[in-house]
Amino acid sequence: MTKELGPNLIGQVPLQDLDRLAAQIPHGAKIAVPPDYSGVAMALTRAMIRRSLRDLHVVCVPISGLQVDMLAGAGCIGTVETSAITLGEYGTAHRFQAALRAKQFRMMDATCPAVHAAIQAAGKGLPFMPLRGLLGTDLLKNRPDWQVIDNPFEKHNDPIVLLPAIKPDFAVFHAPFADRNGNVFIGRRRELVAMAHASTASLVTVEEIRDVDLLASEESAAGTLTAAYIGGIAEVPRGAWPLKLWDIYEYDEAHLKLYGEMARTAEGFARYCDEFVHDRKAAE
Amino acid sequence: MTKELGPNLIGQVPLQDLDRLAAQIPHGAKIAVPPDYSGVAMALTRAMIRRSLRDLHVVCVPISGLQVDMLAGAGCIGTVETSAITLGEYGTAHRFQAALRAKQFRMMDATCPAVHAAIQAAGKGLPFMPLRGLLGTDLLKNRPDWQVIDNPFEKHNDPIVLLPAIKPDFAVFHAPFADRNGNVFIGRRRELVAMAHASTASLVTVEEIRDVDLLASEESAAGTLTAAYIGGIAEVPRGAWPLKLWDIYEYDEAHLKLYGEMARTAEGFARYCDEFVHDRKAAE
Amino acid sequence: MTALPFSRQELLITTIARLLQGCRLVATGASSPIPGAGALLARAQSGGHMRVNVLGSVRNDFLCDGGVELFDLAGQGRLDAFFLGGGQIDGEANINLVGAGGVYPQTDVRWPGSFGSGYLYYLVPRVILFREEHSRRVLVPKVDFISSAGPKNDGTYRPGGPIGLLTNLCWFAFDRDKRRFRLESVHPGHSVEEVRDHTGFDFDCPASVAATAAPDADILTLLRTRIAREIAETYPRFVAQVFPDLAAAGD
Amino acid sequence: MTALPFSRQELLITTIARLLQGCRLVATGASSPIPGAGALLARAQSGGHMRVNVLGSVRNDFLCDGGVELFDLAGQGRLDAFFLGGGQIDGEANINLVGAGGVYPQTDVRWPGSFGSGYLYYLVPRVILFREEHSRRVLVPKVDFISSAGPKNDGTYRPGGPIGLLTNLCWFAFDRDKRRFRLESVHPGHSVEEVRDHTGFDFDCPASVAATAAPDADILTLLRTRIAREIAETYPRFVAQVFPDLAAAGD
Repeated sequence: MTKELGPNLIGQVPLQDLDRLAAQIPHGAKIAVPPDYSGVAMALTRAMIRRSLRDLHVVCVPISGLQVDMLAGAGCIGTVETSAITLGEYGTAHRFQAALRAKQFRMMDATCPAVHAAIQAAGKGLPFMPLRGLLGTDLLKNRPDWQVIDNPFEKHNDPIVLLPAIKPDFAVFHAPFADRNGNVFIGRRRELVAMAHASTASLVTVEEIRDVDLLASEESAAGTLTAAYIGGIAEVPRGAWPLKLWDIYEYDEAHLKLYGEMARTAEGFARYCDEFVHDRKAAE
Repeated sequence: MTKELGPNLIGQVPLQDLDRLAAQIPHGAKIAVPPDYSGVAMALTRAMIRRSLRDLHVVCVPISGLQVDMLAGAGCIGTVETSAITLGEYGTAHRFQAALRAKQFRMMDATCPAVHAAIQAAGKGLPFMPLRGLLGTDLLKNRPDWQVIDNPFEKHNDPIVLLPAIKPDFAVFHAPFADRNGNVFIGRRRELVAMAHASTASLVTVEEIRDVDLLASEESAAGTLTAAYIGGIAEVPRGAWPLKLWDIYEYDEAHLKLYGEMARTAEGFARYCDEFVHDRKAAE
Repeated sequence: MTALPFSRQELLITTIARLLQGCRLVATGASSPIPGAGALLARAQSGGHMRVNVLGSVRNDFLCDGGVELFDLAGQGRLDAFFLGGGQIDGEANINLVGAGGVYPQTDVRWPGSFGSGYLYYLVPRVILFREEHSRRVLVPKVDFISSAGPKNDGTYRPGGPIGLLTNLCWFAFDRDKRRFRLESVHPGHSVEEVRDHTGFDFDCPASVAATAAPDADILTLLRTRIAREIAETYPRFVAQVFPDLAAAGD
Repeated sequence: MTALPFSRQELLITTIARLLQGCRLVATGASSPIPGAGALLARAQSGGHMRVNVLGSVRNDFLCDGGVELFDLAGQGRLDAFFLGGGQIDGEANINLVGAGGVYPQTDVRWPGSFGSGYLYYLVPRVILFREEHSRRVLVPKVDFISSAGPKNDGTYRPGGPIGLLTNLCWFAFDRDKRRFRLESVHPGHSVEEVRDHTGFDFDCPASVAATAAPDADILTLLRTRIAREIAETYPRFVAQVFPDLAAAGD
């Protein structure tokens, strides 16, 4: 049901259909994605699977679920950088786990504030950001990209971890609406702002384009991601389906249960994709 | 015209009159203040001068103007940490400059993003934050509290400045309104959020208390500083006067011109204080 | 032992509330109905001195600064208590939320991941380890992967750490100096022997171990009415199961 | 020399607009009407490829993340151009916004302070040094205090720096390899000798120096109508003074 708007601009931002938006993402791209409750671009994820993208480096800010499970099951992923992958009450992330066991991608386990800090570092153009905690963990031991230095502001020995900035090519997420200039309403989901600042460009799906100016009032501007960060927008009603979108719509529990059952096996997942990804028996 | 509400609570936040709010600040306190255009608690500043506070460490996030000029003129300041002190088109900050020349306080010159970064470090509980730039400046040379390390993520020599966290005792500012639970509307003035996160407590004056719940909607929550950070609120209509409050009221140009003229000399400033600070011929 | 006048969950909730006394700010994470109810009960008993942030709640979530604010609060020293679990927990209070068996990252069992534990465990002064299952599968001599390490007393920066471990059988206090758990109380209906049989790590055990304090009638009433209603917003299924009377009353 | 068909300010604005060609994102700081007008003019000529953020504007301020966002944009490499001035500027492009004479911090003259210069000068690829006053008081052999250093070519991280210095008399390009200014053009009505007389630092000077390109009629019309209206929102007094016809028309 995506409107086929063709090449177009809102403000200075390209307004694209779902497949053109997905086409901006090349094989091997590093993409940042939000947690399941924060506005996941699931319709765009299905479009990415249809394009048979390969070797994506997915940075979960700071965790993920269905999106990574599907991308892993479809063989799109080369690296997963996350603090957790969980389908919550809908069961185990079987496709993610199977692909991990089969060494189909590189796993970079983190802890939530470490992902946030490394994303914020990129958003400030910093090479690294310090973080407390992590000492003595096997997380640290398995992350050769992290370093421990001695805090130079303490006289006594005070080791502290430095995390290199994470600079994604794209922040990819779904939001309630964009305004006529391509500004996107993100409410208090400030992890979306951090992801956008850190990334070269943000690819955003929205429920709708509204003929308003989010920057016109202090109230609405406070919850806005400004258009300067955005590389493309697609208007996709129910674009987070079957996940929830904030308090706008809820998880599709029946569908998630169905997914949880079908995705137990590679064959079941393939059937799921035939039906809901390739045949587009989905929201879009 | 401050309402004398006495000891009271909104949510879990003490609702106080101006003088009780000022009384929370002891001699020698480290306070963080915003720039002239972002909501300065000028009525509270006058109350602080009436209390003859001494040896304040004022951290300007990242610059200041009238507030620091008056506090310096009144002899309240022990340290100024800032990227600039300017009255803009209302002329030179004579009281600040005279006190500086007379060595009445310690001067810590910075650059705007350095103040922001050090405040953000405290808001994250980090001992320091890195910042690009600054190399080769006399700012760096005169800040022994700043350190230069070699970026451990680069193979070649890459010096980078580390700034120790700034942890104020109080963030002090003026905002349009608080809700019935003590949450404060700050719009997109995110430097106020950063100041509040960094400080032990925030002392806030507001134009009014509104019988609403700012956390009730995503729109209003996005521009809200949550009550957990706030140590006291006073309801002070025109509490930023003679400075502006966002787009709610403008600079009182005639008064600022008068201030600029009177504050040229110590004697003139004393007369100004007699009239507008001690006699309270001001908004409050 | 006859049927108790309170349920297992009610004992856990009221025990948690007791452990949170004196906190100013408490937060609970995902999928945490019992810690959430315990925190809300403690708040109700605090006389307005405690704030509680329940992840997933609308009415009891005061954070405005995105997912990072909880961690920033902990870094600032404002977050007094938090709850962590573990697929494995060992006798030095190391916890494992990543996986067991095999060779990391190709572990035989894979759990979701470490979430915020690798940070919060170090920063929050009163971490309550909470795992209902009390078995040698969970409470192991040594975890296979350290998502977050128990306190080492090695002088590194560590304002936070575990105060103890609460399970379906007992409450272990954690002795930070000795880096060991000490059996503090056994829940009514269970025994020290039962705890020992189902615990895979060594722990200190006094000659006489108290029974975990049972909630009194007033607290149970408060829990079954106001607190059950408050937590139902976030965990309706939990309330339907544990407080069926409230659910039946249509509250 | 007879009266020019354009004002000094109009020449400066159109010169700035030319220097900004090809930028995607330009910002101007406080008290910067001429850079602001120049940026808005460049945007109007860019065919929708340039964003401009005018500090103090409502209609031309797209930042939503507080005072820090401009600096974050620069750190991200998104901010292509910015303007800096200086109480003193020297021949190696060091700038001083703090004070002169005496011993810091008790300088004989104190200016407001360094603002964001100590950072932006290092990060923004196209910094235009802009100071209307062209005198030996301002353009000195060596600044008394370095608020922000000229490029050193010492291998330290420095994607940004000055492309040149625009004054009431001329446009100096900055040669980063030689770490020296080169006189690129002298404004109509002025001479190389005049520049030399009023400049306190050494600079390179070709045998023949062009005149700064005068704006053509189309650009002047655009500037005097649409651009003047746009910048009037933020700088009404400036527009009243420099574009009195527009102001008189009540636009």
